[in-house]
Amino acid sequence: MNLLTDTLGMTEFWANVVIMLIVCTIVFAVFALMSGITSWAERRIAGRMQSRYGCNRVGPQGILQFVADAVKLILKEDLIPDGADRFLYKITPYLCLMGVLATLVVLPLGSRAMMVADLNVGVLYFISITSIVVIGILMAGWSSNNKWSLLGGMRSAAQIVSYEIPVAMSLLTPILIAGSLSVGDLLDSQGWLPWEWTAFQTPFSALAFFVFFIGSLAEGNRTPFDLPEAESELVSGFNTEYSGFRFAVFFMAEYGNVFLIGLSTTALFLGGPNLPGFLQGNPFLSVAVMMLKTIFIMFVVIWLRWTLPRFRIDQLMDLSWKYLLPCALIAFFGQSVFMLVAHQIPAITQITSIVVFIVFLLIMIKFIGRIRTNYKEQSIPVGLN
Amino acid sequence: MEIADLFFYLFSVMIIGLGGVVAFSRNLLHSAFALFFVLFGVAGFYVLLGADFLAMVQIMVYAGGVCVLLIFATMLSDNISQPGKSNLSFQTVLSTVAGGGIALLLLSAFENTTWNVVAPGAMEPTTNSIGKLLLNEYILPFEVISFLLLAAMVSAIMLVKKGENS
Amino acid sequence: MTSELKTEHITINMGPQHPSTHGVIRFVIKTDGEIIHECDPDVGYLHRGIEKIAESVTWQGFVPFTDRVDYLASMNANWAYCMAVEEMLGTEVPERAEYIRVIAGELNRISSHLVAIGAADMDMGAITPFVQLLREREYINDLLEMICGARLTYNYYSIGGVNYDLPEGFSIKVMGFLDHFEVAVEQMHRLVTYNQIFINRFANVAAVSPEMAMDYNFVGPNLRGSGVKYDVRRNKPYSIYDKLDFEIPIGTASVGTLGDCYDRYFVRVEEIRESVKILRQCLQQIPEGEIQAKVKNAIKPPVGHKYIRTETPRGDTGYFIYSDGKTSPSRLKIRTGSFTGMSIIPELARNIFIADLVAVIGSLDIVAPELDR
Amino acid sequence: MFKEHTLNTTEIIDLIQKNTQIEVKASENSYDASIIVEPKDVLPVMKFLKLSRDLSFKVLSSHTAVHDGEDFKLFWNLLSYEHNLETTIESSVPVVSPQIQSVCKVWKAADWLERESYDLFGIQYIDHPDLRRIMLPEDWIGFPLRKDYQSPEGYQDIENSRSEIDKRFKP
Repeated sequence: MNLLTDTLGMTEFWANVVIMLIVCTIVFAVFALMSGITSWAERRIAGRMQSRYGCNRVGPQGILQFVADAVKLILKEDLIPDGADRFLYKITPYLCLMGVLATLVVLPLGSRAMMVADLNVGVLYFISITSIVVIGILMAGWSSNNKWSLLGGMRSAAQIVSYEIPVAMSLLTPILIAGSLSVGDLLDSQGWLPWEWTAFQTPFSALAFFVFFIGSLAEGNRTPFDLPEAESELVSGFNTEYSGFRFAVFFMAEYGNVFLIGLSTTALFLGGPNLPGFLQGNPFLSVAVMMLKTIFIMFVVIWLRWTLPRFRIDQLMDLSWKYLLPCALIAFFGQSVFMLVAHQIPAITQITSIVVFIVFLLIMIKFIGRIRTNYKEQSIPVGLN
Repeated sequence: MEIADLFFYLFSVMIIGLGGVVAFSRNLLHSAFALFFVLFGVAGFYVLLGADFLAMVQIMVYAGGVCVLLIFATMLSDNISQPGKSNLSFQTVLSTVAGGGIALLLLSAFENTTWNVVAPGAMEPTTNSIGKLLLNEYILPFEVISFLLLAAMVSAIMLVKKGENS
Repeated sequence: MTSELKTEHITINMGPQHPSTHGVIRFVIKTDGEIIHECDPDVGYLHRGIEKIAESVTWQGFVPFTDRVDYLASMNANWAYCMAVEEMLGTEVPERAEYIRVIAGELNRISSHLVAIGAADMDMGAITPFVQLLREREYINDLLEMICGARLTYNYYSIGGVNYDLPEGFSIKVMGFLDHFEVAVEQMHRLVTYNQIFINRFANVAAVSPEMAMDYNFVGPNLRGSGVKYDVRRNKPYSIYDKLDFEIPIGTASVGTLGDCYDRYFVRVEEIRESVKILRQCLQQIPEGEIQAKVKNAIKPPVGHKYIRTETPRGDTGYFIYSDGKTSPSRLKIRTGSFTGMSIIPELARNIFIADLVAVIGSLDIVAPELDR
Repeated sequence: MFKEHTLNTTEIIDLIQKNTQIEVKASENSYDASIIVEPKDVLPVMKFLKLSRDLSFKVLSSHTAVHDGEDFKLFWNLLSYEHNLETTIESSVPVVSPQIQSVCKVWKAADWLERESYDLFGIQYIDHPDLRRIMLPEDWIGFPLRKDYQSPEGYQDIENSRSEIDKRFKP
């Protein structure tokens, strides 16, 4: 900023505006690139899981496919259905994208310094800004003048509104641990070792972690909660009628959402960009650690999508209100009690976190064993040809 | 001009313009959607005034909750494929009396208040102090209100249940 | 607030082009929000008048048309028709031909059930099982291509036998495939059948009681899913089925009510295993010999009517043939499983969710061309 | 569940005549044996066949018509899973006024089967709950499976005349 005011002779106001624009551009570029790459990764991973190739034509391993897709979508005719509410129909995709993008303001791409704004109510902001997406989806569904779209929009709004509650409740646990609503403080409250991450600190925070992950899957309309788009029921849900560039924007918001799920889970529960003491503050490494964890979570999200069937609307609501919400409340209450106890006996914190992590490791080992069985069985030859 | 001023004018234009849409739109759903942005703009004002917690709660509760509920209600209650109904109502006498009365009241309030102008302080986190106040000084009203809301919720559920059974 | 809330029903067109109607079928549904109030299936978009065509082609010339009746199981459709004409003529089919017929028919049954199961999974939103099962189906298509040269509409059975003999080394290849396939079915189980979400979506949905199933003339896996142990292969044995040892799986209400979508789904899975068993037996027992009985070129069965039923993947398919002693049938009626299965939809689709309707269609295994003919 | 001995057509005919006092007879046919019933007696005979303990034909497997000269021959193929029985009921109605009682009340499967044969043959089923076309469009003229059916020249704006097509494709 000093550079701008001193050497270029700008007033402080204009310098501020310029900096804002630059930051916005960077964030948007990262977001667009990540959502593009996610769409490529999804298709490749899906291909691998389904014994086929996925996109492999444009660029090495088909990684430039999303650019080609974007060009195709932009050049396509932008159809507006007859009888649609033209104005609302046109602005809706941007609203959805805005809602997703705005979340990125409080999430770090690397260390604490690499946040657009470290708001002191960051977590609250993160929860509340999602409502723009709800309005966007409702508007998209209604303005398309298509009953399937409308049903999709209604489903989506109901789903996001009800899953916001367990997500918000589950976030109370890390907030308790950090004692702050700021995302930066949440990052600082975790260490670099796995048992120093919020997710494995106590059994209650582990519970909160799972509630948060499931809830954010639902908020991001990902399988098994992709009811708003349910292609086999609602054709394509709220974005059925959209084509061309507007569809591309919806698509970007959707895949950006996957990136956001990864980013928020990493930052709030999985230790964020934290590094061992002697490497602390290395910007490249912290970005790398953050991105690696994010990409792993994104992989899990994609993996789930191509494995699981979809819930029904009443089962979805049941899961939210009857299971996730009580779980989140238990996690919150248990964590408070635990912290009171740990206040008396400080050593208990260390022990519990290591025990929780070991339990988690055991579950993982069991899981990997099952994967191995599948691989072994798959290698039985067919003997044709 | 400060950057905050720019946002002040942006939010003002948004609130006044969309407020007009809320009042005069011929389409009930357009009004509801516009209301969402009005509430959003109000949250923006709260931020400018340094009330960050309030702003977030405003978005979460009013914009995200109440407004979505309103839109739901509109969609469910009306003939959704043809939402031609407007909230423009022309009960001239009544509306003039009511609107004029409120306008007069507000004007006299403006006139009679001595506005206390202070320089805007630094942005300070308010969450902490609000939390402390709510759970120490105002714990009783806080709990009473929570209880009231709980009662309202339970009774609402009971009403719906009854309708379903019959 | 004593009276119930009055709500307006929305009329929605599900189809003719809809991802989960399994072909071109239209459902006019009246819904109250997400809950279906009334559903009226509108069929006939694929009505090609095959029964009318039968009146103007020769008896042998109609065999390729039966392929098009049920494109997922053309072998079995060929079989039913050829068997009907053979019974009318009194032709004795050579034993080797019967074995080949059973092998081809059962392979085709497996491939048809794979599509049925996969499509049901895909309707539930799980796309991967569908693709994985189609991969297995491709192997079966390879095998069937070896014996007749076609992958979808085989036209393999002829009146009096089959068109070509099995190629060399065929039984070894089938055995090898079966070893691979049995494991693949286990994998499919782990991926889908025991998946809690899948069970939630399929169990207790649209249960059909045995009485209702019989009243609506459910056939095949749908009927057995409702707990009625009836299989034409066992109860009115044709071909060589009386020499083979296999079980008739029926719905057991293992996770829900009897005759729900899950039972229908599970019966299909079990039938795949039984087919594997049958195939192994046939490959061991198959004798050498002729594959085609002597049949005259110009067939003229005597006047009369004949109703023949065979067990195809979509159940008991009936061919009603009325001959007036000429070179083509005077009337040929194909009574298919999809047709009668479909007529239950208005009753089943009352007060269920739209998503459930998709599950019901998926579990009934409806094939639109078979429905409309 | 299944009995070893299955009744043959003569025994079924005896049972019908003993219990309902309706005159039915066996048909002379080279393949399936069938029971010929007068059109007016179809409904009571069917009711008896379904409800009788010894028969319990609970399944209507197929129903169709055949256009044979001046008459429509109607066939009902019945199954009894309990007794592993199978039989065919035959009746005939004149082409000029093809009217018969619907058996929808006896078997629900009859609903669509009768709709189909109404659609393709034009047989009127009395007391059918919802007798309308099923395969063909509502505004289709004629009943295609009748032997005297002439293919239409076109449907709505789609031309179907043979000569036009021939003209276009002649070298």
